[in-house]
Amino acid sequence: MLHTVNKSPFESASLKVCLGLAKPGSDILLIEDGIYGALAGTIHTAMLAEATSAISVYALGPDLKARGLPEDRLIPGIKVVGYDGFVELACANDKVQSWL
Amino acid sequence: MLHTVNKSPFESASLKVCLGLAKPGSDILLIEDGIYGALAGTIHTAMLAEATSAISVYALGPDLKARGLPEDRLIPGIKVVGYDGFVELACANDKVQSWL
Amino acid sequence: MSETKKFMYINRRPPYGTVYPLEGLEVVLIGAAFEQDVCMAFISDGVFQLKQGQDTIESGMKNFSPTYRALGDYEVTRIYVERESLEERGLTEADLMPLTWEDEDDDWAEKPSIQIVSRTQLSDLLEEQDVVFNF
Amino acid sequence: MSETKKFMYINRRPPYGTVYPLEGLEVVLIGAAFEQDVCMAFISDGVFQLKQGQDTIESGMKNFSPTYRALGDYEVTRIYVERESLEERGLTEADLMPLTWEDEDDDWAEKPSIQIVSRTQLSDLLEEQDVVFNF
Amino acid sequence: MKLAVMVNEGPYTHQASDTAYNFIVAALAAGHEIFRVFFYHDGVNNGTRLSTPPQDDRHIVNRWSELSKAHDLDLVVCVAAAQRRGIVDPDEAKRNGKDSDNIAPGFRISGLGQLIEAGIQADRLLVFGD
Amino acid sequence: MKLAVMVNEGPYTHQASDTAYNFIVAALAAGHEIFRVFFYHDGVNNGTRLSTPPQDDRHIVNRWSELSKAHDLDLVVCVAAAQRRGIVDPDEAKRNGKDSDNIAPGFRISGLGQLIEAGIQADRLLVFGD
Repeated sequence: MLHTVNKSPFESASLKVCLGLAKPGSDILLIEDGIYGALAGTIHTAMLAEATSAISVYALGPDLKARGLPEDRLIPGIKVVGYDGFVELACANDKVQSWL
Repeated sequence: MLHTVNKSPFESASLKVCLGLAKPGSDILLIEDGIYGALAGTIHTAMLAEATSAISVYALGPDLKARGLPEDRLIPGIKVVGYDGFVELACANDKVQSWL
Repeated sequence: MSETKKFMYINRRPPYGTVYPLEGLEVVLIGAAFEQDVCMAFISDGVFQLKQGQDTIESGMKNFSPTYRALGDYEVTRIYVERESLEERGLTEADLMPLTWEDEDDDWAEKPSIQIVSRTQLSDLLEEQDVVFNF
Repeated sequence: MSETKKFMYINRRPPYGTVYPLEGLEVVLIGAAFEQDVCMAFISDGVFQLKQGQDTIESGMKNFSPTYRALGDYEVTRIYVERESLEERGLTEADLMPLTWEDEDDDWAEKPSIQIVSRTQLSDLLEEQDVVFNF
Repeated sequence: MKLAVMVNEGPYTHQASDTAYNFIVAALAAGHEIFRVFFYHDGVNNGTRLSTPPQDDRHIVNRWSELSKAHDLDLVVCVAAAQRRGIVDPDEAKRNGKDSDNIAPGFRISGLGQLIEAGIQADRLLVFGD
Repeated sequence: MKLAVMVNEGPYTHQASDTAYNFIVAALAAGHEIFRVFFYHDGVNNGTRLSTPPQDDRHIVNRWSELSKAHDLDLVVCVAAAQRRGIVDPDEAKRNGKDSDNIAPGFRISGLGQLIEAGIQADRLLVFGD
């Protein structure tokens, strides 16, 4: 299943709650302010970096660009997709859960 | 000065940010979902309990009642006030900062 | 609409600070008429929605907590509450409103709707669903 | 309105996810006409508002980041950024847009508006204010 | 595939409405069917024709109306959520004794059953909110 | 004392509008002056007369209108925020080519200068939001 997270981990517990319930093999897509969770070198990096071994993590490119974050600032292994990739992820998974 | 916090510490960083910037001698009033920060026996209790030695902490009674939380569930030392007490705190302090 | 799907309504927010819990309940009640396989999950601050003794008179808001007691009549009989969320908040099952339903197949015996489940169990339940709503 | 008060505009949210930063800037620009003693503070995720290289074309939103560069022309010359908030987010001052103002009393020399301050310094500055806005 | 979308926040204040729009445009471009877009909570505020954003910004309401026209999109505003927030069509105005309405072209007001039906009929339900 | 209040969220969705109202009622009861209530961001949505909440719930918009009438409260809706969100008075409707307006009794639309002025003139500014 696909989980989306749209909140900054510095402000909201959404990403943490998502990681607590997402099963190995799940996909997580970070969108809107959720893309800050993808940043390397922050106090919250470890939480997501550990999860990337069992879970595929994606970040929405247009939201990264809006916020001035180039791909080389992200945790290694996180894949960047566009809105077309978002649609593909939604279709490839059997359902979508939005952690708002 | 009076600081108000209206977010649950389980979901938002507001209370933590407030405590990081509030000086000894300040007043903090927990309102709306912020009153969950006043609960004893939670994973976030220690953060506020430590602060009560230098800061006066208040919780808005009508918001506690709406959420079914009696006073005996609160961290010792936290005072419960009504909307009239909120007005008094706002006037007694030189300014009010709302941590939204 | 002959198909039957598994619907889960996830409640993750505390009551009154926002309207999401109240408007979420309205979806559940309307949804009951569609005879799908429905359950509710209360996690994170959502567990506070089920806290006993809510009294909104002084705050002037609408006390919608009695609606949870009506869920059994709408055949919403499986209400999962995450144990870890309760513990992190210093709550126990005794803090929650007792919610029940009447089992037609067991001489209308009154049975508890609330099931306290672990995070792992909830994760399994989530995986089984067809459609997930969040409020 | 002959009185002069100390105004601080605190920015605590990241850009684009919500409209608060954009509408907050509109308050600062209008407020500049009132000739009060004004400063801005960027803390928590608010520091992301000043990140260089914002490009909203693909998301279709309005890129309002150039407005920060105009603050100097509106005589908003003191922009405090909390060091701890930058560090927690893996950012350095080099990640921020360079914001400047021209000092009339120093032959219009261009001077930096951004001052990186510690949490303790910011706490002191907050205490000095008369009116505090949050966006 | 048949996709349904739920939008839970109003225009401008949160990015939810923008993301939902961009997602739908991409889904249509990929050949998918949008079964319905359901506006709930503050999402109902996407459906007011009285919005006039600054000229240098996107016009979120008009963008929905135009997308609806171009792709025959079913844009449904929840009646209960709309009543609380003051989004009304001519019928609702009459029923509630209001002297005017404000619904934008392409939107219709209907009940929560339309959301449940979308959940049942669509292959995927996507929720955008705060 | 002279108090000013800023309301940044719409009715029902967030408790901010309720808390602001209860605070103001208590302040008036204690003999304080309310210099102005300024509605910004989604707070402008408090000012629509098209709202019809369920009969067993409080009517937030009417409550503001009645409080304004009883205490001569100055309820100011920010024009820029209101334009984005579709809150218009007859003048704004004419200026922006809209066929109707929706402002509730007791509210007036004005500029952000009214907020700054409130900050300068009042002894305390209280902000209620999300």
